[in-house]
Amino acid sequence: MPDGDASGLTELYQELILDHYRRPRNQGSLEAYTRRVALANPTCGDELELDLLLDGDTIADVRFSGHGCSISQASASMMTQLIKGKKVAEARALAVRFNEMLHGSAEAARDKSLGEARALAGVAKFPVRVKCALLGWNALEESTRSQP
Amino acid sequence: MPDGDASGLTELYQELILDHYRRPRNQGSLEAYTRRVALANPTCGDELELDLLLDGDTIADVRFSGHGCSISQASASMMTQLIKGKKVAEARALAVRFNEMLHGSAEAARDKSLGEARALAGVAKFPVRVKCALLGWNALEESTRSQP
Amino acid sequence: MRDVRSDFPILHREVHGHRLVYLDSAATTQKPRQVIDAIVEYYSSLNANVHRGAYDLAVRATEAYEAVRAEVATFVGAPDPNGVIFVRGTTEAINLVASSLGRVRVQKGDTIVVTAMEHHSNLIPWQLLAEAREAHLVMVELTADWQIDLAGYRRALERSPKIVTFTHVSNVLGTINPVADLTRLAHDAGAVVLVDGAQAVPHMPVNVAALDADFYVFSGHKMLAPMGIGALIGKPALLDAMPPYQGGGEMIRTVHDTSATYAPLPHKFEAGTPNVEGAVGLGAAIRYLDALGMDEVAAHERALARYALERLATIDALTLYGPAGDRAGVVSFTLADIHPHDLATIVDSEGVAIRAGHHCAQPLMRRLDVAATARATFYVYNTREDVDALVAALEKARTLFGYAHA
Amino acid sequence: MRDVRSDFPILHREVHGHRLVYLDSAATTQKPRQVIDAIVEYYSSLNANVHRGAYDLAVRATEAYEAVRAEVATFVGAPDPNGVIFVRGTTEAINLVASSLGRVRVQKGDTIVVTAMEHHSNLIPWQLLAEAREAHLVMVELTADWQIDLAGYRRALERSPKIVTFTHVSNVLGTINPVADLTRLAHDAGAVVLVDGAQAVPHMPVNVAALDADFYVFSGHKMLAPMGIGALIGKPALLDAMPPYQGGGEMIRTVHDTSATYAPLPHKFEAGTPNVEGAVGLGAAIRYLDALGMDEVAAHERALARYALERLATIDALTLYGPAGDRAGVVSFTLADIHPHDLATIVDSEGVAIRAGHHCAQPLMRRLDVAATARATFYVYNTREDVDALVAALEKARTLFGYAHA
Ligand SMILES: Cc1ncc(COP(=O)(O)O)c(C=O)c1O
Ligand SMILES: Cc1ncc(COP(=O)(O)O)c(C=O)c1O
Repeated sequence: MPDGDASGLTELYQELILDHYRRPRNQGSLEAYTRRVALANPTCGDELELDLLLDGDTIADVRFSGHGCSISQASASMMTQLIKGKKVAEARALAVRFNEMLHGSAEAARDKSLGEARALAGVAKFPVRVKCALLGWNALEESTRSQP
Repeated sequence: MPDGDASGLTELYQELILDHYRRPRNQGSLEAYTRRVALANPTCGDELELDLLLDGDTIADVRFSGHGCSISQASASMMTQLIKGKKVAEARALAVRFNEMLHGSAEAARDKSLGEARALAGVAKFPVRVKCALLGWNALEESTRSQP
Repeated sequence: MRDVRSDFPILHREVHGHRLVYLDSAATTQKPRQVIDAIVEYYSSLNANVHRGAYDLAVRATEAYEAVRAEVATFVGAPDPNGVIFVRGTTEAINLVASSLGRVRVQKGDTIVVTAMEHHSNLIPWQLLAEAREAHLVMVELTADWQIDLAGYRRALERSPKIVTFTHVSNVLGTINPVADLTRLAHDAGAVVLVDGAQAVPHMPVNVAALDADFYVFSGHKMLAPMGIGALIGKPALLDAMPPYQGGGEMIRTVHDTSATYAPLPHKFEAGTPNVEGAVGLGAAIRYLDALGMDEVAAHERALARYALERLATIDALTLYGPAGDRAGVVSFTLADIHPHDLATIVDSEGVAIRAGHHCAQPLMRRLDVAATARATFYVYNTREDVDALVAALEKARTLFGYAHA
Repeated sequence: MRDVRSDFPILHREVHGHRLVYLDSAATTQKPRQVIDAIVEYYSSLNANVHRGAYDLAVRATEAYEAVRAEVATFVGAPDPNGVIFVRGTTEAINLVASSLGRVRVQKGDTIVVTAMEHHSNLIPWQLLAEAREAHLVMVELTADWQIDLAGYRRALERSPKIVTFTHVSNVLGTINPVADLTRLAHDAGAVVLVDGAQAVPHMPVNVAALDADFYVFSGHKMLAPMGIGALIGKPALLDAMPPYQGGGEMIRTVHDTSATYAPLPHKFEAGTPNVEGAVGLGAAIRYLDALGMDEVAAHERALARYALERLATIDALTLYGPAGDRAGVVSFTLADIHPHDLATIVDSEGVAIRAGHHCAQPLMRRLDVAATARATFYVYNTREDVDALVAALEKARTLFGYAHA
């Protein structure tokens, strides 16, 4: 049922995203964590818990759990890949960048530092799904707010 | 400013009604009463208190007090004239008759037993004022409900 | 039933280049021209504040408003229009009862009974009441066929609950509860009964007198009427004995500086300027539904639901939720590992509007053992073609998620 | 201000063979074509339930609804749209605060301060709260010029009230209260302040941030918008700390069987399906008023009020109520021994719609020493000709009641 993807659906549900949805990276919880934040998207019921293990100002380890749509799960999965081993400040800068991309910034969508998460640029065409893609990143934002 | 009374206003504010409004009959309260009922028309704020002195099943004396528009005051005044000395059952029958007149019954409007209160037949053309004309009669109804 | 689609302007709009296939009427319904026109006519010729004016417009607006009260009473078989309280919708009606009746009827240690298939609107107000009064909230479980478990219900009634409440029709499962029986049992146990009719009144003939529910509530926007209007139907004797809910204009008799006396029913529970437009629109909606005939409406929807269940059952890896037998026009499902939100996004690209999520029924979701379902719901303007469009769109979702075409 | 009468369809209807002279806008306003069209357009192209749908219509309906929240915030100078709660109207907004804030803030023996010029909607909720909490309700008296008595107000504040509330503009007297000053004094005394803006927001520029009121409330239907919508503007920090008011769909985060957690602002206080149509209509009304300019609106009304006061003062035995100086477009009066209801009936026969009664302000009526007044109120669509029609109709009333022509 090909439709030339005028709707953006094929981009939205591309291979890489479905792969992260079906085989999420860094899923689960950490036995030892420095920060744990649980967020929900009350309108759709998506839930996500993010565990961070900090070593000084470095994210030594990260895990997420919860449930939700392919976009929220894939996005969280990609995020964990991206931020593991980064400084908190760097990770937070990536969150800002990711946000810009989801709000339509073409420049952000070309920013290599977003790695695989750039696959989610197409979510910008689906305003109601933007919240989904941001759930994990919002959890990161919240869990590192008081952290320099 | 004569207008042929297509509006029914001249009938509504005829001499007799204004006379009862300005010189209400049986106004005041009874020192000794058998029944006392206070009613209000919450939408317009009219208030009326009716005192009945019963002698067996006869209305030996009646007074009303309160405040309100010309229609409610004149109607209450006319009612007291009409029911004084009557049996409770007769008075209640008049209330029913009066109600019919205010809901447009031409036959009731010709009923001599309503006496001067027939002057209020024109109120039927002003639905919002019907409540005003009924205030006193409703008080009568309520104060004699448990009375045979 | 006659084809009514031409009455609904919105159904002739396109969505993503497709005709709109609206399958979310359990959330809110679309409006026929007749209702939209009634609103326009109201504001163009009748608009005034009610109950307080001696002038022509105010009189006519008041008459129109009160006439709808009587129409509502007739439509749902309520014996006395004074027991019809206009509210914003089902949610407000339930909060009104929980707050006003709850305050006088429920004391510390008392029991309130709800079921596991309630909409949050018929759960949270009772949670809040139970918490405020230190009362117990007991949730009756469901059977394997997604009916209220009668044995569990009877056990709950043994606690002599002060209030028992349940939905007439489940907004997720389509289950139609035996309201009259449940009510009788609850009354025998000494309880006052509130029935959430949000998914019943729009879809089938309802006679509250026959059901004998003490309170029966529904929303106008789910039955072709404008948003912002609904009704609480209560037994006048109960309403009379209840303290006021909101205070303000219209609901008073005499106001002193630090105290007041209240107006008789129904005004005691209608503080402030009511939504007259909404009531007038609700009247137009009732007349529209009456003209179609509520028996026909119910038959139309159930036929569509049956057809949908049949067609959906042919889709590989599709799971249906709800009772096997008779059900209302509500069909919940999930499809393989495709999350319901993804499903909704994908079918939307084909013009098909379905709902995905917890449907404001999280306790039920846990019992279904899912976080969310997709849900298609049917109303007077839906057709078999709408079902076909849904099925085709679901096949597209399968393809996008890499499943072989069936 | 430009002549806007042609925008209002209802003003072109006849009443008893006369053109409609609508002088009851303080009760509710008429609606311009622009607002009526917005409603029609909403139901014809956008209608869906908000916040819960992943499909196109639901997304657009939600965006439209939330866009109006931001427009409301801008219109009244509220710094944060999350502090804008959509409600049915002023009455519901006040009940929400009295019930939710009241429950946590007011304890036995505490004081709540109101004034003698409040509408019942800003009095009864506080009476009910005071009764429930065994708190004291103190009513501040008015001066001979029908202003809030500042000495009395300060005395009341010495009791360290928990809540102080007053109207911005009196719906009977037209008095415009010095809200910023009153608020500052109340804050200094440690009180939380609610301002009833029902008669202010429609009629003059309002900036809640400058006024610094903690809560500010108003009704859409009094400012050209549909019925059934209004707003509570609250400081987010205060709203955040308050318990929920109504429970139900939309206002939750996670729902367990017997407990729940609640959504962040503003949704925590918007249980159930909101009146999206109403909000969309309110947006259209705000844009309409913005285009006229609120300064122009205010100037237009005050000029009309001045003209009306002048003309009415020439009528023999006519008594005017209200302050001598600056006032809003509200003119209350009585005429000789003609009861206000009789006046309203008589002028109605000339097409002139005025209100007669206690105007939901019985405590004030007692201070005016009348049971009722007649009241003419002005809005954007009124003209000097409307005032002239009122004066002529009042002369007719005099004649009917047997008074010599002036
Ligand atoms: C000053 C004032 N407060 C409150 C209200 C109540 O507003 P609503 O009836 O829209 O709730 C009104 C109008 O009726 C009013 O004039
Ligand atoms: C069964 C049920 N109860 C209550 C509600 C709440 O109705 P409303 O949002 O109109 O208040 C709904 C719909 O949302 C429902 O389906």
